Amino acid sequence: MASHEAVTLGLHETESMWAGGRSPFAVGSKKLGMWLFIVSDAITFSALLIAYSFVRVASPSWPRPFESASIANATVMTLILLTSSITVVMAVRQAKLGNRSAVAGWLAATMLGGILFDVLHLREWVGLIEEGVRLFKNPWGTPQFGAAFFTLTGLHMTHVTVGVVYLGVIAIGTKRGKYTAEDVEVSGLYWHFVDLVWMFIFPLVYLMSAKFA
Amino acid sequence: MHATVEHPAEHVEPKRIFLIVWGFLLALTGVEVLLAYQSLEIKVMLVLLMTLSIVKASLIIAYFMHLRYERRSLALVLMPAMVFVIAMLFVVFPDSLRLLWMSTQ
Amino acid sequence: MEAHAVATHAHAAPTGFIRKYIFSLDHKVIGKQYYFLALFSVVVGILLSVLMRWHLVWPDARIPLLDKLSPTGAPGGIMTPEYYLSLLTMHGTLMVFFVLTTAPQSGFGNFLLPIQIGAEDMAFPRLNMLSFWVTFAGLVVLLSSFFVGDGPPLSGWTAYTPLSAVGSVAGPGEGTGQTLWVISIALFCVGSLLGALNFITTTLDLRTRGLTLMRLPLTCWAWFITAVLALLSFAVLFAAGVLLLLDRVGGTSFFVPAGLVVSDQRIAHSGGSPLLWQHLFWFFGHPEVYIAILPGMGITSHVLSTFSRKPIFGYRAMVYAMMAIGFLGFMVWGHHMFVSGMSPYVGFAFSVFTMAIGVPSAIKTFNWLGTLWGGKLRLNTAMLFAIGFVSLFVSGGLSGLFLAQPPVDTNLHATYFVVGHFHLVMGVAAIFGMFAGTFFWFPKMFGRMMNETLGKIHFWITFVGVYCIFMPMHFLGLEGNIRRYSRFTDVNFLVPLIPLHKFMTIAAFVTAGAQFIFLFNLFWSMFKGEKATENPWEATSLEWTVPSPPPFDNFAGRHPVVYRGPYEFSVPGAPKDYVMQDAPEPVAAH
Amino acid sequence: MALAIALVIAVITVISVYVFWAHVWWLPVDVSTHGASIDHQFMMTLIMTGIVFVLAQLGLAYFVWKYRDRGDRRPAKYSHGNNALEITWTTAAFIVFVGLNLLGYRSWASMRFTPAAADALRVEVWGEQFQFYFRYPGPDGQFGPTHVNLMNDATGNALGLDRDNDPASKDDIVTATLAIPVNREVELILHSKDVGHSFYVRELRVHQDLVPGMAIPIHFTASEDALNYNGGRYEIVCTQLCGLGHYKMRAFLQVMTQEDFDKWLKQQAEEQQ
Repeated sequence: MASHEAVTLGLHETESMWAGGRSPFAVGSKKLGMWLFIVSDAITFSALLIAYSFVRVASPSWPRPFESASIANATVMTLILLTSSITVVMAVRQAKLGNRSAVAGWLAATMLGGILFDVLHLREWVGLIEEGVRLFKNPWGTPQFGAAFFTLTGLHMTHVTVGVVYLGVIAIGTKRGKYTAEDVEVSGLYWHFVDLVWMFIFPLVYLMSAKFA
Repeated sequence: MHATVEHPAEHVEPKRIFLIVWGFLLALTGVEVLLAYQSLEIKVMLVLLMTLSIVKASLIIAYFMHLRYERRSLALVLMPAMVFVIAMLFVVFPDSLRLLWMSTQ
Repeated sequence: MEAHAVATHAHAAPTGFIRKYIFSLDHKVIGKQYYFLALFSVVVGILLSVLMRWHLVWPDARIPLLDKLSPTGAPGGIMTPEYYLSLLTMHGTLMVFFVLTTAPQSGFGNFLLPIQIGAEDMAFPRLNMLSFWVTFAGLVVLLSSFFVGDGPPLSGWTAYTPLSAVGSVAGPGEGTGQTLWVISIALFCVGSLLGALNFITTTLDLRTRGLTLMRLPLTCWAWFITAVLALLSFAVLFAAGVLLLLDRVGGTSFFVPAGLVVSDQRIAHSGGSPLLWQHLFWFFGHPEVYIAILPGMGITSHVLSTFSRKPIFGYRAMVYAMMAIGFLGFMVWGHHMFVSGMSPYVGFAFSVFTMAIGVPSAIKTFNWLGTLWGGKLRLNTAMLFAIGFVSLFVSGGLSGLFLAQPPVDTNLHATYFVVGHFHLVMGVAAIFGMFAGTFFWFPKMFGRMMNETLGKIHFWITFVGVYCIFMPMHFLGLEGNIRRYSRFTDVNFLVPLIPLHKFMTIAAFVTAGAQFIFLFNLFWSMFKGEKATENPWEATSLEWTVPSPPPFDNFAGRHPVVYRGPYEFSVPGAPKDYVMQDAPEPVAAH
Repeated sequence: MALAIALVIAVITVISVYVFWAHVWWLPVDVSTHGASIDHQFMMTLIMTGIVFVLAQLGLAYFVWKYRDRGDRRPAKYSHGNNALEITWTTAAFIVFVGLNLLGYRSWASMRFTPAAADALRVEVWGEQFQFYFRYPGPDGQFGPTHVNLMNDATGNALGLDRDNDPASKDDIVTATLAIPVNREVELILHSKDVGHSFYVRELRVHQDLVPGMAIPIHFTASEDALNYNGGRYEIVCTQLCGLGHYKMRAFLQVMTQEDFDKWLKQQAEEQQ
């Protein structure tokens, strides 16, 4: 901000960034709002992961049932999610460059990744349920295992599904010229966050419960 | 009623950097999976996996979520608050460890 | 390089009744909606407490009409012990969530924050409307538990597991009632989180030109810091609520250990721990205490400075003290758990931080006294309630220093000492903050003045009344009078304390009755009160630069520019004894 | 108005201080060996908070009266505060509050950080909705295992002991009253069968929750005084909300000489054969 204005407002030069009339972070309000939501949601997920760790630490024999096929499946899911993050990055990039139809295309690719993730995940859920895993029991010991697994992955899957819908709305809206580059970027933030949470669920829930050959 | 910001074109980062980050994330995931099959003590394993995950999360936040390119003040407002609260949650663990010898199960 | 806040309003002025008053996007309407939601909740909450006090000292008395409200909870009008606990649970939940969290923050904050920072609305008006209606849904779900099967839950507002987790085998209300409770709290979490991120974004982004952070009214600082606390702590309660709900309906066992036998029935759960619930609950629960009181502190600071005709004493110290309270507030939750079976080493660490949080609280008190010192006090009703706030905050705050120390807490834990402490400091003090805020901003909210004579009568009865109710609780606590007992006839050492309880009950009746004076004043003044001018209190912040009540977009398209801090009273050389924040002419001192 | 509020605040302050000062309602007698340090810490806190309470309330009352708007032309003092003063009272408050807390460290440590002596009398406390049971290990010094599927109040086997098959359970003594010898350290191991309860004996300055799924040990010693009050009989009450009968969940603690205790225990054992 011009020093002239700072003087008329009776301010020191250094205060001008926070002087009002604009965002101190030079980001739009929607973006700041999404960041705040992400901080809050990250804490919700942390609390769930802490609860899971608490019961696991307090249970002397936690099962490690995941065969290498499950680990491979979860690894593929991780790769899909990471790749869907890069497609969202491309969508945001195209949005900034103003290529509306390219945005919609990249977002569609991202949604496809999300759907694929959900499908692979649900297939695994069904498999586990058929093996007798429930919220309150499982064939391998400490009943908490099923509870922690379904709660954590279930909440994450909900986030992925919400994200797919959200990106869909943004994709259509952008194509029609209703949404700006900022809206695309904000939806991208949400999607990356879903990816980020998985970066903790994957090792804590799957890798730490991998069955040795 | 929002503060809105126009992004000039020079804000668009080159594709290359994102692909490099993506490559790193895939590689780190691979390392994690390999680690899971080493016969390490569970605490060591946990520390290694969590360290790698934090590195991955940081990469996502910094590059994909663009925080590295925002004003430093944004990161300085958001990240310490989140890290502080999550760190405070770890205070529950002395009690879960106590349960190992005080539990009646 | 970045553009200024866009001048155009995001939404046009609504025309239809529904868009104007029900599903309104206007922060002023939403603020009033929150205010009336809290007012309704506080009336219900006080009614419940009166019934509880009645039952406590005359446990076998017939309470008129109670059997109509709940034929099972009060057969023949005589309250059962379990119905007492249900009322206790509902009183606590309503008061903590739907009154203390709602009115000072979402109510006053919504109405005033945008005006005080020179904005036209909140950053996200649609989200704002959504927050209110989600909160409203939470209240409806909570109250609906009065009308299901065996009534509301009886496990207290803290819902300690396993009592709250194992279902109706643990007692009446623990079936559907407790499930509704958890759903209600989860909804409330969502509403609060959305509200919090809206408040934070609004405060950071929408301040008008020249309004630096250090020129914000202390009310805005309080709402801002409260919103940060809410954003970070409700996230944890939400997680805990999801897990408790799963424990109840999904059969998981996060909070229920193995091998329980309740009423000779084996419980199928296994592997969890009640301590985990307590940790997660209080991780939210302690910041929640500050969520309840910080806005009251902000309002008190604002009112004290205005009616002392003095700048607030130590503005920066006040801001830093609130920040310190917020920060330390996340490091002290374990002081609720000194006798809970938590690690005693962790317990002692918690107690050190808890005592440390007394320091910023003391700073605030000293600064309030410093503000009065050398002032020219205008003792109208708002000012009286602010002074009452300081007195109550001191009384209730100091008793916290006993409970913060594990050895001293040993004898006082779960006694009426605790009840007296938190009612004075976060209950009544916060409500005094709301009263002060109501009398102070009523002209701005409704365009008319409240009646001062009625206001003062109401103040006197309430101020003396609450001391008569809550100060004796500390004495009872010394004697080891346990809380949450529905009667005192079954423990020998409690029987001699009943006369003092009778005194408190009578004081409670009188004080509760006096609240009708306030209600009458509020609604009568809304329609018949004297018309308010733009700035009846000769105050300085931006809300007093617009008409009472303000137009739809607050500043009628104008963008105020702020040149100075919010408390420039009695500036030497200035023409009047106050200088508005947006007054451009230079004044002698900073 | 100013005078009225000053007077009301002053009167409230004086009455509150008087009630504490005159011990109108006061802590119950202390019959434990560790209670004195708790009561000392309480007194220190009371004196410190009492001084702050009186100064703050009377200061408030005085300022309200003294600086009321008298309708004269005196302007209010234009002051934004005083940094030296802020630093002074911040430092003072910090030293007093945190210092006070650290003084209580030893009292807490002696109760909770150290385990009971090896020769302490060990008794299990069991809570259920809405009563307490106490279990003595009998001559073998061993508590027999409890079996969840045998726990049944209706059959009189609340703790689920299998006296026929578990040799350690055979001589266990389950009572409704907690008897303890005077001057001897007692270690209680707290259990809960169903929901959270709490074990609170005012006169012993002992207070600890019974947490389902946990066995929590606490220890204390009843002092010589314990025999002198109320025939050595004290009430144990539940302080953790446990359900509809919470208000009547209590038991008695009987302090006896070692000889009386041995006799009592023997008598209890005979009754249970």
